Amino acid sequence: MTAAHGRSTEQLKASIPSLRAKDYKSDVKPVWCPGCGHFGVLAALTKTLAYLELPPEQVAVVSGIGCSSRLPAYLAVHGFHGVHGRALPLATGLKAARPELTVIAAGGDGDGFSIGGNHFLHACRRNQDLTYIVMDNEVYGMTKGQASPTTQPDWCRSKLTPHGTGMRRFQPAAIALAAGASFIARGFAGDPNGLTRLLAAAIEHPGFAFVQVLSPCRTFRPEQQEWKQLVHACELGPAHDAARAAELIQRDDGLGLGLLFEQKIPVYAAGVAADAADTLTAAERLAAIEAEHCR
Amino acid sequence: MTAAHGRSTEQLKASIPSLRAKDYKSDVKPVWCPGCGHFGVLAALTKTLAYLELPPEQVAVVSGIGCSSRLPAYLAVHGFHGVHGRALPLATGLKAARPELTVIAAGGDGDGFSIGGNHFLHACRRNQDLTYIVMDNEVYGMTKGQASPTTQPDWCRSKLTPHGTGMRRFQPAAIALAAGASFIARGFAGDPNGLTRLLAAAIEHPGFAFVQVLSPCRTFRPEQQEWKQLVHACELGPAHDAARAAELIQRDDGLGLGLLFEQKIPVYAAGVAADAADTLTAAERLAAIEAEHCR
Amino acid sequence: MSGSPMSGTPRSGAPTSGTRPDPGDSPPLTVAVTGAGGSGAVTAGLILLEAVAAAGLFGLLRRSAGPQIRGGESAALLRFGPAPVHCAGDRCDLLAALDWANHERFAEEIPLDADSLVLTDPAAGTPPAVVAAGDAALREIGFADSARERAGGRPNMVAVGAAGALAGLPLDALLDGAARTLAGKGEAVVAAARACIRAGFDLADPAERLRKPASAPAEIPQRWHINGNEAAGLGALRAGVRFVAAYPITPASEMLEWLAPRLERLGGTLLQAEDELASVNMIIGSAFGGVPALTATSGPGLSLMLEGIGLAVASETPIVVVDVMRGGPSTGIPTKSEQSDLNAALYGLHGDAPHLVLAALDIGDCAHTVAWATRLAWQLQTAAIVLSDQSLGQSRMVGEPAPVAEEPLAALQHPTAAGDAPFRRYAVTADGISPMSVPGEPGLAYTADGLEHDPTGAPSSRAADHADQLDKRRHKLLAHDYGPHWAEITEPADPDAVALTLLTFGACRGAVLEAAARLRAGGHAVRTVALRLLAPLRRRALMHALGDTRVLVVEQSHGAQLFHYLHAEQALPAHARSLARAGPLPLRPGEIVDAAAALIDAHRGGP
Amino acid sequence: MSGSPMSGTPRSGAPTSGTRPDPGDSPPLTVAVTGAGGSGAVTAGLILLEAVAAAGLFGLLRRSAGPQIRGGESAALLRFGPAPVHCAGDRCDLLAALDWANHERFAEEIPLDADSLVLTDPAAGTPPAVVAAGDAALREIGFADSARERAGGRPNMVAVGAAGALAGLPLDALLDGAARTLAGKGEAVVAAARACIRAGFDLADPAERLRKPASAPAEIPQRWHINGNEAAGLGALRAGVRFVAAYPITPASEMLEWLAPRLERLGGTLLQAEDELASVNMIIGSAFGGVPALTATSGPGLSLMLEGIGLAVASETPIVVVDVMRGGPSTGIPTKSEQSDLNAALYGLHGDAPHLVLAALDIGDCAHTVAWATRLAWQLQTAAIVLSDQSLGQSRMVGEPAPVAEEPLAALQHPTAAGDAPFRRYAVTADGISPMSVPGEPGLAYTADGLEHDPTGAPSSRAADHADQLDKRRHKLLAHDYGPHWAEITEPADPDAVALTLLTFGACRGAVLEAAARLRAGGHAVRTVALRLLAPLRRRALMHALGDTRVLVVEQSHGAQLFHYLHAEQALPAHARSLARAGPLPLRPGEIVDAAAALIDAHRGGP
Ligand SMILES: Cc1ncc(C[n+]2csc(CCOP(=O)(O)OP(=O)(O)O)c2C)c(N)n1
Ligand SMILES: Cc1ncc(C[n+]2csc(CCOP(=O)(O)OP(=O)(O)O)c2C)c(N)n1
Ligand code: SF4
Ligand code: SF4
Ligand SMILES: [Mg+2]
Ligand SMILES: [Mg+2]
Repeated sequence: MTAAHGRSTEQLKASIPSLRAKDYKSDVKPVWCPGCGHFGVLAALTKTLAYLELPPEQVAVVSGIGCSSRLPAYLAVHGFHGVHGRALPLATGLKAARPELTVIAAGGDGDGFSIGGNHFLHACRRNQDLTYIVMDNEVYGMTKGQASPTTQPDWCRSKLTPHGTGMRRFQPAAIALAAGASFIARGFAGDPNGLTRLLAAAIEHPGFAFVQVLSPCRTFRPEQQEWKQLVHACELGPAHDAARAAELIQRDDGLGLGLLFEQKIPVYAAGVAADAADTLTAAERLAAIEAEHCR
Repeated sequence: MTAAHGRSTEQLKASIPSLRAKDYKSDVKPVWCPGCGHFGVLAALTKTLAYLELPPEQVAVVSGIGCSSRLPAYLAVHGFHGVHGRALPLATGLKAARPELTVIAAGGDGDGFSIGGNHFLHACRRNQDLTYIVMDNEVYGMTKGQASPTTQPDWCRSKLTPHGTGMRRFQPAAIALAAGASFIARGFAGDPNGLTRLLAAAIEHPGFAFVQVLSPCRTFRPEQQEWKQLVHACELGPAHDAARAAELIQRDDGLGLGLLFEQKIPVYAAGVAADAADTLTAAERLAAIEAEHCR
Repeated sequence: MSGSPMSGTPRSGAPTSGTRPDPGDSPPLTVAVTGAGGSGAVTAGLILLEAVAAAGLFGLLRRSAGPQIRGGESAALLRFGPAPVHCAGDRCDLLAALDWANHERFAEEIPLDADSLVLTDPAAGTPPAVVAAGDAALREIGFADSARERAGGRPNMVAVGAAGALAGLPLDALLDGAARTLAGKGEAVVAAARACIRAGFDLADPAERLRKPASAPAEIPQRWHINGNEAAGLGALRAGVRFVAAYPITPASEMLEWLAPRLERLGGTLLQAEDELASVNMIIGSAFGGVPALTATSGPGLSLMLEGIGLAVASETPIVVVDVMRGGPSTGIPTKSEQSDLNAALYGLHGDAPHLVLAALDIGDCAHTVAWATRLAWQLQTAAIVLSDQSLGQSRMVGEPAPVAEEPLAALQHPTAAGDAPFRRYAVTADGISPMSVPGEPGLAYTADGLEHDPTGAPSSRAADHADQLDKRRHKLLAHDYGPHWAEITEPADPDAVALTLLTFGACRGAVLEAAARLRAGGHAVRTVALRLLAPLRRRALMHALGDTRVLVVEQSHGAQLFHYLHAEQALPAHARSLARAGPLPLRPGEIVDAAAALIDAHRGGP
Repeated sequence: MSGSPMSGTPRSGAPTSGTRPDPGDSPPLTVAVTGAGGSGAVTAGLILLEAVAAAGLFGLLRRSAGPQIRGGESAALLRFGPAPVHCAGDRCDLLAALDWANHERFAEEIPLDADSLVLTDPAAGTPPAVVAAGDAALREIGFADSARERAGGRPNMVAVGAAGALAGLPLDALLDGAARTLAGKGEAVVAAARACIRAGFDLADPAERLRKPASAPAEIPQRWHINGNEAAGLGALRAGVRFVAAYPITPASEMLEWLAPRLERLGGTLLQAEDELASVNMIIGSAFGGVPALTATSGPGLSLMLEGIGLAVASETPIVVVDVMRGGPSTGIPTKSEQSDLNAALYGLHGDAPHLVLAALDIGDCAHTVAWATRLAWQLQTAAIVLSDQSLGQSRMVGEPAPVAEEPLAALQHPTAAGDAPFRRYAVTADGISPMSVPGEPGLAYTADGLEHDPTGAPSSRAADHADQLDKRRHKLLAHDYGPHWAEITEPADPDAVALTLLTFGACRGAVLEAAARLRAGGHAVRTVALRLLAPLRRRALMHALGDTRVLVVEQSHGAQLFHYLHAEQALPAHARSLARAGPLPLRPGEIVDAAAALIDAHRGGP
């Protein structure tokens, strides 16, 4: 709306040669532990961006705080590494201000479901055209291994919860559905091709697309290396009826991969463009507003 | 644990004559508008407390901010009128510290589902033995009539959202279920007897009991006076299977009254009582902890 | 005072810190209308304010209500006169009580004395002890009876007529005021109201008039009819704000309600967020995208936003947060004014997080200060907190318009060349302002970060990077030339004779100006300094302005927050004194006069 | 220093503000061990610390790590000597580099000079330029080769032996340290480690020893092996805290991890909350229920808690919030120390919200200060914020135990009689402390409120109620007798000769004490004042302590927050000077000595 972002996507696409996945990577070296699942997400996302031929300057990836939330700095697109739990509001504000951008929010299960849980609910309801990737490792990696909302209630490897949390697990897909999300998928960091397909579908979905990515924490949840064996294609198939999806997702084992739910509903349009029939300039409109208070 | 609350409930019960509903009312005059639904909730709650013969000093009602959240001051039990959106954490801390008390959190749809949405999710998961009453009027009454999460997306009577929120409504029962609540009911402020029954069941339910009370805002949602005609007994009947309940609640019209879901699952016990076989005194235990660091 | 000197000559350009004359000599009059819920006291006040405007006068309308959410008793407190009115008076000249429901709740806000006149309707019961036992003269007028005689008549309109007559407002102006105020209610309502006003006007005893009837001037200069919340919104639009995310809260909500439809007309957006954590981060997102953004809140919301504001500071993302202050601490007194969020605004961010803090000096100045804050935030790539308060935000004035500043919204500091190296978004520069790109600009991608970072934005915990970025973020604020806007300064006739400076900020400036005028009239040469820019404090300029005068720091907080802040910055002489009082009652000019006079007396004969 | 004078005589009772002798004259030695992830540098440091203890010495072990989440390069920085060690030294005496992976990241933290000795393993590559180009003496020792010769041998254990030998630690102590540290790993590991330590010990050239081998004393007085986070937890338990709700955050998490199982043993509870908004409100709930409660966090979490802390202040509910500070602003530098949350802790609450702010003076003092804060919070029915920081929280000491204070947890101020009127929970009393009941007490129910209220707790927006409650909440803090704990004061041999006072708070006290000792040794009579109670500031006592000396205010923030705060309170003379530097590097005694000496020189010959 202000500033020098006036060029159209077409102009920009024409001006750049087709890019490869690595062109979406920055030179910053990830701080992640060797073997961390988040590497897989980074790889899948750069592939997705290349596949969709999105000009890097038209893409913004924003995040909170956590190992997973370090993602933006490793990409050669516009990025914002915000504060813990607030990736979605950042994304919402950016998208509302700059609807033409492809805006992706990313982070971890702690960031998104614990401290950020409220924004998750309301972003699902809002159905703004955003993609939200949660790299779920069922633990707080960055702070050295505490239970997250998706952790099993009897996992007692954290000294903070020596007997486990005793709390029911947070069911990301079920909550997203109940909150009104229009696209819900589950991917696996160890399945880059499948994940790339899901991410591409999520970005192309008009509306809020939530992708839960099972992304093992090598360091604090070594047992998650078994996910490789346990994940399976989703048996539900995308259920287009919310009530049916609700039932199926409730019975889901949490390891089924694929598109779990999709629905085409109106996308949230923040504000309403000024009346097209109204031919006033911006300055005239502002003057008219000023005049309301003058006499 | 400290202080002079050592008397047992039995002793206390014996020491007081049986109380009537009005004995649970304080002398503070409600600030509510004439005709506000919240009066009905206040009445039903005092009846419930009398019916359950709970000694007033064994009951604590805590709230956030909003018209509805003024409730505690109108009761003759222990109360805490906290800050906006934080009734549930207050309740959780109080109950964790004083498990023998009957702790009730109360507030509005804005308090509980907008700013307080995250605590709602996690309180449902935690299944601590609390009762949570949300007086849902689908509006922010206290701040003079803005849309709340439960407001219809096309309600455009607030100047803040002149075209409506454009957001899917927050479905309290569906979210509570997806989050793992073990007791979910819906009452109506205009049906004090039915509401009293539900509140009594909620308080007696071991675990987190969520009661959504349709409580019309006379001032900012005058059309809610029609609820009187529109509410109906819940057709679902309490579904004890979460998956089935999920489907039913998704199809629900939001005006069905009754117990929507109940499940007996282990109640959250904060901490674990010290080993019974361990006969150390508290001072000895502390000394042992001190000794860990001494050499 | 946003460039509108009381002389009445509209001045173009930005407000200056120059000299301003004393207000006119016909002192303003205070008229209060009170009544139970539904009695229409507030409508009566609005009509009277419109009548004041129609008569070519200036006015300020405050409101007060009891604890009921809706429909409880309320009071409209109008003060008006031939010169701009910027504060509540010391006393009430005329009270028209439609009834006496819970009137004692307003007793503190409506101080009556032997010169006060009270209109009471015998049909509405007898005045409460607090009124009856006082010295005020009581006059019975049958508002209800008179209204009943007219089809659709209402007692409050009779009261408008009677009070208007006694206050010296012309009948035509009152009728005009009713027509404007009630226009939306249909012709029949207007006609009935006008009939009642006429009747009330005739019921008033001309001998008891408190002012000679004013005759409306042939031509009335352009006036603003606005409250501080609307003015703040207007300032935001002027400065280019096109995205607002916010969560409702008293007394800031009206700013949002005013902005929502108007932003839309300008192609912008207002988004009602789920909470304040969301709203502040949403505006950071918008600003990162290059679209100026603002949020408005009050104390509790400000507390919740502090983490986000710190992120804006560290990531150098320009945002504007307007805090319409109310009584604190905690939920406090949501409907009443206080200036006690100053500390939180100045110091509330964890870590070393220099940022901008400004305060609007009056209702009209809300427009100027918010616009200036927005420009500064963008020029300096930082967070600006603008302090307003309930007394500005929810009071309505008829006054002089705030001029539109010449400066457009500052252009972003654009990188001169894209280069091939990674874009050095956080490069250290001479003025401390780093180049900033926005998404959409090829080759200039970077990751904004709240973690400490090197010049490219990559996280760094190196001491040198930390020092560089801390130095830079401080330096850019200190090195900026803020021009004359930092304060409004007024001088007495003989500036060299000044013995006392009244130093204040924000909304207390109105009462300070009036106190200064009275002190000057009493022969005391006093200076006033009202700070608009609180952080970074223009310490040198302030100390220069204070010279070697005695200083009385005037503010509305219990803890004397401004006084302590100025000491923290070593900007006050040791002999400076503090006049600090908490809300909810407005600080009145008389209190300031008394404190100032005592100080002058105490030091007569040398410091 | 929590009552443990460096003389070594264990003193019972609470710490006093009395005189303390200078530290012993054998200056402490700094030994660093560095290496890539998995090289075991930290384990080596822990073993050396245990050896220090076994030798009857005192030690302080700091750690540093690169940006990798896990498995990146890390450094163990041990300083030890015959007297308690309270801060990092100016330089490193001995560096044992297991390898040189990203060593340049530690260069600033491990200052080498011509007197430094560097042990390098030729098998691990050549030293980086930053080391090779310096003056430090390099000695090659084949850690890896030697380890390979022993079954299960590890190079870091060889380094322990060699470094220990050069640092003058007895072999027995080293072997004992390994046994203790590795006990959990099984006998084979211990045996292999001990073999390697012996080998390393023998590889070191006795001629190059930096200290004569210490001989372990026959009897070693009781020592604490503890870090500041653990000590804070212990203080909480001592004072009766039985409920903790918290959200993990670096560098506070270890306090929670320490507390969780131990609370349970005492019948208490730790609850991991969904966020900081929840945790602070949870502890308010617990305290309302009569159970002392605490939360711990760092800057970003403190920001989020401010609204809740304000609620505790307004509702007069006692809570304790420990802020383990890290580099700011925003997410800042989470793993490094800084004192820059002082402003937020003092001033961050909106409205006028007086509360307690304390700072722990060293690792052991974390126990004393947290316990004292808890008692004060309950005595005064308010919120206490305790400032610790990463340098205290995550550094491990072998030192003197903090004494257990005699005072038990203050009893609640109980109503004398229930009466029949509503319980006046917020009654105005002489000392400002209102009676407080807890649920379960018949007839004493009330509703705690963050809205302003009358003495019964019923919401009120009346000016008199607001003034009463504001006055009361301020008065109760100001009227309390805090005894001698408010600060630790040390005097030179001749207190009357003092020309300069080093004034500080919190963790900087260690470096200040050491600087003072050196200055005194150099013939400068300096006093030190380390503030433990920051708010309410004991202004009179402080000004008395400062006397008419020059003052240097020492702190670790970029903005000189303490310096400005003391000016805000008018507690500093105009000629006071500030030594303020941001993190992440620790403030070193040498810096303070330099600044102090410059100040003394500048003013030689009179102020
Ligand atoms: C307000 C705030 N609270 C707490 C923290 C500490 N913190 C940083 S990351 C994190 C959790 C990260 O977990 P998750 O989002 O699951 O990401 P992961 O590291 O597992 O990828 C926490 C609690 C913080 N930075 N800010
Ligand atoms: C942090 C904070 N933000 C905003 C507010 C303003 N506020 C007070 S009550 C309220 C909404 C109340 O709505 P609801 O909970 O639905 O209660 P109702 O009044 O409808 O019963 C809001 C936004 C506040 N007090 N604190
Ligand atoms: S701690 Fe876990 S989540 Fe974090 S980088 Fe390491 S493996 Fe990945
Ligand atoms: S505004 Fe609505 S919710 Fe509030 S008291 Fe009035 S009727 Fe009830
Ligand atoms: Mg995680
Ligand atoms: Mg509501």
